[in-house]
Amino acid sequence: MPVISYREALNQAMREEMERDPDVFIMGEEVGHYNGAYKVTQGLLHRFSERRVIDAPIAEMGFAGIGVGAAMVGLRPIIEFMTFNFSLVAIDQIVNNAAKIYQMSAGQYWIPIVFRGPGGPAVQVGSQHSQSLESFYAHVPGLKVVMPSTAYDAKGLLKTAIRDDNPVVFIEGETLYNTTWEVPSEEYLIELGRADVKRAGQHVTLVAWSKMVWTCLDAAKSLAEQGIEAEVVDVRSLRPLDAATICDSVKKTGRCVIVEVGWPVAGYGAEIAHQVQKACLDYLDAPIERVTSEDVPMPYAKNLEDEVQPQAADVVAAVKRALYLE
Amino acid sequence: MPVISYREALNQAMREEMERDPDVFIMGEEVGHYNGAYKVTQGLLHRFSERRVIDAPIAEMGFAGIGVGAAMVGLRPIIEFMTFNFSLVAIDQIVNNAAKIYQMSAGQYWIPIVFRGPGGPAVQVGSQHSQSLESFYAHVPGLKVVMPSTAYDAKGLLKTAIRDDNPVVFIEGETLYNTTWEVPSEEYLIELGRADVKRAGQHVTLVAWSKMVWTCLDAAKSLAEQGIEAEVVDVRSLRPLDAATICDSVKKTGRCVIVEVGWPVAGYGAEIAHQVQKACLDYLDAPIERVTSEDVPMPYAKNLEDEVQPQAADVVAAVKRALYLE
Amino acid sequence: MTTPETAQVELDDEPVTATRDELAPLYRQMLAIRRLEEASAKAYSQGKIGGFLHLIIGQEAVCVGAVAALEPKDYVVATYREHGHAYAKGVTARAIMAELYGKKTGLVKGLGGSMHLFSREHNFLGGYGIVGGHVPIAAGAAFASKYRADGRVTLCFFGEGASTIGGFAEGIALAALWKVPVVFICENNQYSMGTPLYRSLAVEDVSMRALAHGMARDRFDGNDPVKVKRRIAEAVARARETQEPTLVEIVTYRFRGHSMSDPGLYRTKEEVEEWKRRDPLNRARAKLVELGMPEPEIVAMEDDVKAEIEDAVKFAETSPPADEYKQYVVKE
Amino acid sequence: MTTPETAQVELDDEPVTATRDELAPLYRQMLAIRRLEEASAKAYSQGKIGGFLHLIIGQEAVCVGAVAALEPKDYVVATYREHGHAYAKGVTARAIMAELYGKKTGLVKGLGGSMHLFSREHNFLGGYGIVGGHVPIAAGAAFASKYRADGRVTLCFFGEGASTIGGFAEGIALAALWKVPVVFICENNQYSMGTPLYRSLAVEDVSMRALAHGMARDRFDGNDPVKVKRRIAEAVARARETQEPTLVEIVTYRFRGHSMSDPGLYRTKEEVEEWKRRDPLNRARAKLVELGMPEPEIVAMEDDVKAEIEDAVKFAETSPPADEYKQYVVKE
Ligand SMILES: Cc1ncc(C[n+]2csc(CCOP(=O)(O)OP(=O)(O)O)c2C)c(N)n1
Ligand SMILES: Cc1ncc(C[n+]2csc(CCOP(=O)(O)OP(=O)(O)O)c2C)c(N)n1
Ligand SMILES: [Mg+2]
Ligand SMILES: [Mg+2]
Repeated sequence: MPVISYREALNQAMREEMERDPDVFIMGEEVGHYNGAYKVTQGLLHRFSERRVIDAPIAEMGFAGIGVGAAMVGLRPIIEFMTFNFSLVAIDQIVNNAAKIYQMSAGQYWIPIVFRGPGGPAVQVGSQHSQSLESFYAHVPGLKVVMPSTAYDAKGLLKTAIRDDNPVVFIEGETLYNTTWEVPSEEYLIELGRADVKRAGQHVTLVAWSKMVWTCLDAAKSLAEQGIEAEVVDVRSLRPLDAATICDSVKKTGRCVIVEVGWPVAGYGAEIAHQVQKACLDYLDAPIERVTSEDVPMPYAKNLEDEVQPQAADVVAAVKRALYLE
Repeated sequence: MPVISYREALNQAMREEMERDPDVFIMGEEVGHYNGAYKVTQGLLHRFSERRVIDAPIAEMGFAGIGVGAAMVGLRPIIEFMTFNFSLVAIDQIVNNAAKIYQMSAGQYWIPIVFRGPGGPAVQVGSQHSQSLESFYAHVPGLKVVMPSTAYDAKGLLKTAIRDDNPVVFIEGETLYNTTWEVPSEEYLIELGRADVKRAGQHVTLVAWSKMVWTCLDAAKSLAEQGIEAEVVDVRSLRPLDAATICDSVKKTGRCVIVEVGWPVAGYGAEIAHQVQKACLDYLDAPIERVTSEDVPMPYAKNLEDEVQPQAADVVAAVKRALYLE
Repeated sequence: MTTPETAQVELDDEPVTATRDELAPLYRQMLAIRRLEEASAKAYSQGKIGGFLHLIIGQEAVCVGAVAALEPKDYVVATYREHGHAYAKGVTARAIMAELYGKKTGLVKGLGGSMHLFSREHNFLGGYGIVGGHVPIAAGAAFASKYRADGRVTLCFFGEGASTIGGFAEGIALAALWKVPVVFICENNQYSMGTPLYRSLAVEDVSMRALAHGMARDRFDGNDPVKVKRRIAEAVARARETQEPTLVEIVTYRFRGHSMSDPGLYRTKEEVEEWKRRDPLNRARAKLVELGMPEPEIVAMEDDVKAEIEDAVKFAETSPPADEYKQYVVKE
Repeated sequence: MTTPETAQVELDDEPVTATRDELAPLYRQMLAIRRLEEASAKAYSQGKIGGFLHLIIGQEAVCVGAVAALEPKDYVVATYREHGHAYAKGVTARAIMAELYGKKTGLVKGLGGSMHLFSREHNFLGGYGIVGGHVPIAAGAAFASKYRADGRVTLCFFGEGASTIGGFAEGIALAALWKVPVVFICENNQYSMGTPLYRSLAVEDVSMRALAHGMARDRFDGNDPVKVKRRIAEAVARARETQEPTLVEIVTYRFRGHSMSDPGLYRTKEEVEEWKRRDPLNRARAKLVELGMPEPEIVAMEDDVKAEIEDAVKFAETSPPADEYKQYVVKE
């Protein structure tokens, strides 16, 4: 099977869906002539012309809203945020319009739109550019929230998101674009709302999404060397959440460690922790552990940034706490 | 002791702090000549003039940012959002500037500002005007988040918030303005970050804030008639959170029901649930229950709105689940 | 279309010449909207309607005249003060009133209420509650019309108070840059809640916002529905033929408070009376008489309107309550 | 100050007459900023500086000339492309370079980095990373100056690409309405990342944004620091004396890519060469010679700058790493 990058997988997904449906277009800053700030839209302008690949000025609220209006009357916009940090100036359009028009109009209008772009800290870009805002979007009924960790998932999930009739917030891993994975050349789709067990194990359940799945796989490796077999559940879709897959794993292992790169307080991991204790309390042999970033704005210096973000070693330590090995 | 309304208590807090400190000013839509959309700023323009009570055009991002800039150079702004639903167009100023400038400047600049206004659903104002966004703000390091339930707490906490050197998101209960409570005529302050036990009980711990504290007290009454004594912990401050007070109660009762008026997924209650299971797992005799609004945008019709929002009966039902009485 | 300099507005100029056949239906619509609003105000004071209720009484000539310049396929996007716009676009008084009552038979099944009317059948893209937030949506609908070359035009209504907020600024900037067929209509009723123009605008001419974008603009008094129709028709033609947007400011006045909960104490009796003198309904009726429409015919039309609204109220009163709130959250 | 019509910009006009004593220090500052940026680019390519690095090479005359029109008590608010602004306001090359290296001795202790320089000592209110988000902050600092009548003026720098976003629109609207002493300076370097003016602006004159607010405006070429100083001084005087804001657009050009990761392929060699011909440093140096400054004196100044920057690099290289990230989250 061909091995391609996460970036290329996303590019293929958009390309295929734009070939398939003339109502799909992409709009955002530098998506066309510049081929994308992160080159995810490479070549799309050349292939589909300025009519369907639209370079927008710096006006996220404006072009996010234009996407909502276009979706209302039947187009299927893909709105790219250069990074999700900039979605904060457009969040009212996502929360108050995209997520609510289907309900406010009693089903007369629906919003088939994808808001996509990189999220989570990159490297040394400072506190205003290093945020993980998934818990904001996952909080809002009417939205779907997807965060793939691999090229394979990225392609299948983005294609499904583009075909979905609801607004989908699709947050890519800013540091995952160059990661590679096997991706079939035949077309495939991945249903939204299904978690994926990325590694099987019987001693502890690690729950994560996006970049942290890789961190958990690293941690699982070193744990294995110590005879601890961790099961790594990749949530993939935060809304809707596949709680069943997570709980089945926890019922098997009796231990749960939830790992996220975002801030601890009211992070999405807390929601998973709640659902796990609610459904599996009697199966838990230890409190559910959460591994998150420190509760601080991201510092610039590399050494501090590494201290602030969850590392595989932090996951290993949390697993040992959950196994009472400390 | 004089009994005054929640609205009057907030008014007194601002009036006293403005008398005390000439650097305190209030800015927002209709706060001056109109005396406030909800009359919370009644009489302040008359007392302090247009210099310190500023009617702003509809530009939340603009005047929230003006508040941040003024706070940077030493003023102590109180920025009123007519309702927190409108804070979504200004949230970038709160999250990216107010919360981060102290860190970005390595302590050279700090932001003594209060963003206040009503939050949570009112009555039949529809989905765009009926949101509880506290979990957004509680997620962000650098902010403090306060949500008083009584006139007494409202006054003491707002006075402290105005004197705090950090940005404080102060969310008032839109349906609590007319509620009354005993409020001493002597000056008092209430420290931020302290929960308050509003009712003592030994069978179950009810955790809530703002309007839901009243709902829990109602539920506690009817539970008492059935011989169930509920302890009601009013969180009051979501960031920082007084987890100790909550956990002490849960260790005593062994049961915990968290009640919030907002949406269920990634609501702030999930954070509390996580902290409780982490600290008190061995004390829990039943899974932690959460009572929230339904996972839908708020409908307009009164009968539907009541169905969607948590009622005392829902709390009672949750308590019975936690006590295995069903 | 006005020059780049501040455009003066003649408040009391003569109604533009119109035929009786052109004016009569516009008068009927304005009257129906007036009666609809009065009936909803009555029901609100009786506690049969809840939440926020923003009446458009006094401003009827704007929505009626503007929408009259459209074809059915054209889109309209409005604010929370949109009952009149929905009615002008073809929504029935029954569907509107039942919605205000929060009934199952309401236009949006009791889910949206007064501020959120939507009608796909009439290409009414909705009433929105976040000031300025709907302006980009209107630009988006127009963007789609250009994308598909479907020849539709979008009208976007908003108040002068919305002209300071970012959503408006970004919406018109992108519409001007990408040249999409939209007409931005500022209903300048001179107050944003309790705030008069001089406390919210550095320059009391919203249409000047168009200058920095090379956008066509217009500005005029909005008490004559035929005048509104003619001037908006110019902008609609520009949009349909050249895809160019226009920013139109129409000076008007609301006779009531901002919403039912606002006593409107910030205005003098004299000021309100002065504007009531210009009541677009009275002017239109006088004009109809002048155009030779027999009194009995006018009265018959007025009785017909009365009956229509009474029927709408009865329909709302007798309809079953709303009963569904989960169906329209996620589309399968 | 220009007329309401689109203001033409003379690109190659003669540098305004200046004395050697006026120009020399400005030339020195521009040169120091140029060398500082070059040194940071070098360190970046060696992996000693990380993250985003936005160089201002080519635009030095703007920040140097503008800040020269200020008093020390005045405030400056800037973007992520702000090393030059911080230096012009008095921040040392050492503190800036150490910050870019992420060292404990950096201006903000390695917490902010290239995009977030702040200096209370110099009333430098910071560099901001969210386009447009800092414009209201500048209006707020100016609001405070008016509130306290402290006679300070605030300069707010931003790129032309920021002129479409809501934060900018709301910031200038409120500043104009409330008349606060701020000067908004658009550094129009003709590109917003890879986007040229014609793809981001319907009207390629950002200063026209002032018209709708009755705000004073100005627009001119930014390759002569003395010219920039004189024209900004007019706006600063207006702010200080009348509290009135001004929107100034200064046409300039960045010689490098948007940031170190941008090869800048969207521009032709010819275009870049054309602008390098107007290099403000070369023009200033030639002017100094013309004003009779002896070559040895100029060279001595240049050597002095070289030494200053080399010292800054050595300081950064040898400073201890940043070690603190929890102290400045919540103020006790
Ligand atoms: C972003 C936002 N801020 C504040 C409000 C509260 N609000 C509702 S209507 C209104 C006044 C609007 O005035 P204008 O735009 O002139 O329209 P009008 O009501 O006069 O028709 C305000 C402040 C809101 N709905 N949205
Ligand atoms: C709200 C927001 N959107 C997008 C970005 C990404 N971004 C950073 S700089 C930039 C271009 C800005 O161009 P301009 O305003 O002309 O300033 P210049 O970089 O040319 O100095 C963009 C799009 C951002 N930082 N903030
Ligand atoms: Mg108005
Ligand atoms: Mg630029």
